[in-house]
Amino acid sequence: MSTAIGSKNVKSDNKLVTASLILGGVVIAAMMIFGILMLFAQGGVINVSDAAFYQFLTIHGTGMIGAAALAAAGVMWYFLGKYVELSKKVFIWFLALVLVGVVLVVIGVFSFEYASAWTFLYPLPAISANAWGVTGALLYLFGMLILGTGFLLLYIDTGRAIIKNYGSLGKGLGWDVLSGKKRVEDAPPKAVVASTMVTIVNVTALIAGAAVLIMNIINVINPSFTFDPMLAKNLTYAFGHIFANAIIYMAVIVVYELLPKYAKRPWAVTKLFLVAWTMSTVFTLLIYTHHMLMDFSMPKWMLIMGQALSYANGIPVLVVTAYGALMVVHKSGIKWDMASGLAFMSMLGWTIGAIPAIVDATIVVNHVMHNTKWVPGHFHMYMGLGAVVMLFSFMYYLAKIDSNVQETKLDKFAFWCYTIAMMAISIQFLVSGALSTPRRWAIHYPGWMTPAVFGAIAGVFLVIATTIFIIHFLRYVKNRGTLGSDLHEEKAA
Amino acid sequence: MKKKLRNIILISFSIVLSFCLFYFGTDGFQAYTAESARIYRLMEEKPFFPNVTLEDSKERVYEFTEFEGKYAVLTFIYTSCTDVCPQLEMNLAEVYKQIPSELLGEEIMFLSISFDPDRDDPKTLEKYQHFFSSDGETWRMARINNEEQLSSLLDEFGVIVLPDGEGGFTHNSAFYFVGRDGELLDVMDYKKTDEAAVKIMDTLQNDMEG
Amino acid sequence: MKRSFIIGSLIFLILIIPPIRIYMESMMIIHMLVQLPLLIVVGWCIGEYIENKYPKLFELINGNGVSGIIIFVAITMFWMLPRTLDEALTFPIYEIFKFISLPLAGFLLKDSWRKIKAFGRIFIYLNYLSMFGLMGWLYLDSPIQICNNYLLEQQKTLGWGFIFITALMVLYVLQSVFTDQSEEE
Amino acid sequence: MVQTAAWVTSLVFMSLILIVFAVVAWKSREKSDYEPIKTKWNKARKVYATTLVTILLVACIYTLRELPYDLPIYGESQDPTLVDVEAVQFGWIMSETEFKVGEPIEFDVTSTDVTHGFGIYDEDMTIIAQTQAMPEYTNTVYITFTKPGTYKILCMEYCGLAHHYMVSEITVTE
Repeated sequence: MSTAIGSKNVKSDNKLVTASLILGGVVIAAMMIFGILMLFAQGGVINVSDAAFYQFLTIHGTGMIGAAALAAAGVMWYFLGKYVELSKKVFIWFLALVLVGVVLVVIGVFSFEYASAWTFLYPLPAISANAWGVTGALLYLFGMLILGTGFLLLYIDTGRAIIKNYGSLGKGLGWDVLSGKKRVEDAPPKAVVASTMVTIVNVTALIAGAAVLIMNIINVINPSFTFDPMLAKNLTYAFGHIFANAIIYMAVIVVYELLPKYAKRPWAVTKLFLVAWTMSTVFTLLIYTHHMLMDFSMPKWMLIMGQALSYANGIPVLVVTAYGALMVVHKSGIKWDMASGLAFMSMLGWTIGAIPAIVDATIVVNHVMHNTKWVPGHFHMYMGLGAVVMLFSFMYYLAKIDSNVQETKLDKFAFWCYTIAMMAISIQFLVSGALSTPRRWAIHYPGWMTPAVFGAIAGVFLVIATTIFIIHFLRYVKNRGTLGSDLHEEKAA
Repeated sequence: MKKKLRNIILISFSIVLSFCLFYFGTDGFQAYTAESARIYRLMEEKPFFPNVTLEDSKERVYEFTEFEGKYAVLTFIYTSCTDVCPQLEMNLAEVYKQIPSELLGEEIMFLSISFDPDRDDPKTLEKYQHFFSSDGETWRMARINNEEQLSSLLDEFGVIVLPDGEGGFTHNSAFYFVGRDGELLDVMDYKKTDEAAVKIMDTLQNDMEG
Repeated sequence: MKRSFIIGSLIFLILIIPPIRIYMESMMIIHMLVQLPLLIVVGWCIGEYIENKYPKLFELINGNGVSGIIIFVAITMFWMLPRTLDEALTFPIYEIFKFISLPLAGFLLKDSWRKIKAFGRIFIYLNYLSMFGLMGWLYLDSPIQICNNYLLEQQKTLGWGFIFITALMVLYVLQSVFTDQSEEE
Repeated sequence: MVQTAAWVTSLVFMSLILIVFAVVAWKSREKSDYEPIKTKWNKARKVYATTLVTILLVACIYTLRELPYDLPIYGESQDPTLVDVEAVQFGWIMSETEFKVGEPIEFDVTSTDVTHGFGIYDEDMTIIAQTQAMPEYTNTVYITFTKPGTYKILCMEYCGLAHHYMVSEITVTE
């Protein structure tokens, strides 16, 4: 890797990255507790008032997406920083703005009882049937806007750095290799390709998000300004879907970097790989329409495109990324530890999570599955067993290369505990979906309660496992810099 | 270090300046359109209804002082209007229905004033009345023949009327609530009829009790 | 450099001539998308001249360019409020403020644009991109007449104007990120 | 039933992936050269990719034949019953709530405030059709009930704190 920049100031860089991971990890664990409370409430085990339930719902969704995106951005920044020159100042601003945004959102939700779900579907923020007031809505919307601004700053910086180093975003995706102008050997590294993809889709998402957020703010302040709700919905999902989706594309860099290192096998960039990532870029931008399959007033071609492209979006991961990971691991004599184990597991989570997603993106299925618990079923698998596991994998990796903190039996227990619990939670959601249980309901009818209780109990184990992961990472942060594994040398070289 | 400090001061200063610009430019984050600013100003000024001569659908001619001692709810319309005015009047009818009939004509009057006197003669107004079941007594429709009086009234109450070149007008719409002495009490959103009715009733009741 | 000062002043003088001014303000789209930007251009040109003549001045009032850009954003956003455009026609004080504040904005932009570097420029650019898109949407979609002095028709035209500008800005972004930039750096 | 089909399909494919991952994890303890593995499995990838794309393509086209958006073809003199449905926070206003088995019905669904979801549940509380109820737009659900009974209308899109109380009933008789 001739383009790699020497490990200048690795230490202070690591500090920033760990800050984003700690913040992200802790928030994720906290949000899990709200998840458990909601499932217990739905299962009829505990009593939660309607207002509290929907506040939990709002904070759970917002918090999970925000925290996972924050930590994943840290991971991306860590690896991308090895190939291009990123600004530390911008990353600090990013962290600060995200923090401010989070504080505003939390105040808005808990002190002012704002509960529009994290999708803040226009015109719900302004028309709450007196459940919350203007202040709560504005705090939440401005919080999201500030959070989004933080992310936008970060992606402007990554985009700028990639263009500076590789010439253009097209070249960052390796288009000059695809067109034959450059040899495959000189293609940009995987971390750069993935970062370029995420930069493109997320800048688009954030611009759409800023527009729809400001529009909601205008509507909340002055309700006589009304907007086309369909256009608002399109923008909301263009923002929400892409932004949530991009998390896994940032986090997957961990898998790309770790598995070949552990298996001691090269995982080279091929033309197929570049094609796959270009496909992912285009599909991710367009398939948000599969959230609107039940909006019959949408142009029909857009909805059919939504289904077709959602199907196609499974191909890059099923044929290239997951398959490539399996090839690297197969009969490699790989050394399994927490980091490599979690990385491998995350690929499983991503791939199996794609299946119910594709099924639900089928219009005829969506007709009876849309807004049932099938939907959270698919994304809990995909995010909980995919993206978030990648983040934990990175935490263990960092602990290993940068400290002498050892993995214990407890960590191994946490690994299996997490996997099984997350599996159980996802399956529980899918079963509920197949039973027609609507999502985002504060109460359940008796026939729907059992899976929810089951999921809540699994959730308790999930929190235990996550706590163990985070404690390990915190121990690393305390002992940072003490030389650990031999992998460290490889990295410095 | 000194440079850094100066930059921070400059940035803080510019933020404060921007804040002030918006604060004063929107009457304290209240009015973002000229329409809302107009209402805001009207509420500050509380103009009096100028004395104009009205001619109503029953061809009666009288001055506005005729209504002295009574509250009045006003709208400004023209009958050949195809979009806003019918809606405006329909909503006014809804407010009208919510006022107890013993108060109508005694304590409060409803009045729709046309700003198109050329076409809206008493006959036209009478026809128009029927669409909204206005009785012509407690809810009257009238025109102002004197051009000068008309424009002074529109000016005073901030009604902006733009001819669209095809015989129609574009204009701003609202319910105007006028007090017993002809002073403007409130300008109300014509889309929120219930709110308007409640406000009117509250004012009436307070007044009658006190 | 003196030339830019002359050009700037000339545009300003032309804009201020009453018949031209009234004509421009009679159409909403020309008012907002021609007159206002030209006033910013005036400031930019004069700024270029003053920058060369008194380089110390900007150092003093606009150290790293951030304060300047904040004022610029505030002033341009202020003039994008539906209200202000309207009031400029009704109240002379608004009109005077318009002819002072916008050149000032352009004046500050000239200096800040150089100082805030690529990163700041992209950020400001993307912000205006989404803001213009939103303004287009607002003016097109609003069922009510936002401005009292302009007809609904004019409002729609302005909306399309904004959408057109947004589209151009998007095209510009696309061409600049997908064509090779390596030689220029 | 669509739900069962979706569930079974998902389960089959998910299990398949799980097995593949488990086998690879199991075999990872062996150690052999990468080159032969690469050649062998790159070749296999071609077959796998072709199969996968074919399956997806066929499934996609197959499921796109009949869409809920399309107006069904009604028999002669069989005019559908038009039902106006208006969603408000938090209830359903329907112009008609009693129907007959075999009667073609079109629900014209709209909303007066925020976005709601119009979901029709049968007696076993299985959802059989839905659409979004949006302000300013009207979505039409075409349905012909085949079984008599009491059906429920549930709100499927989060619309505020009483979202889960937004339930209504319709009856279908022989």
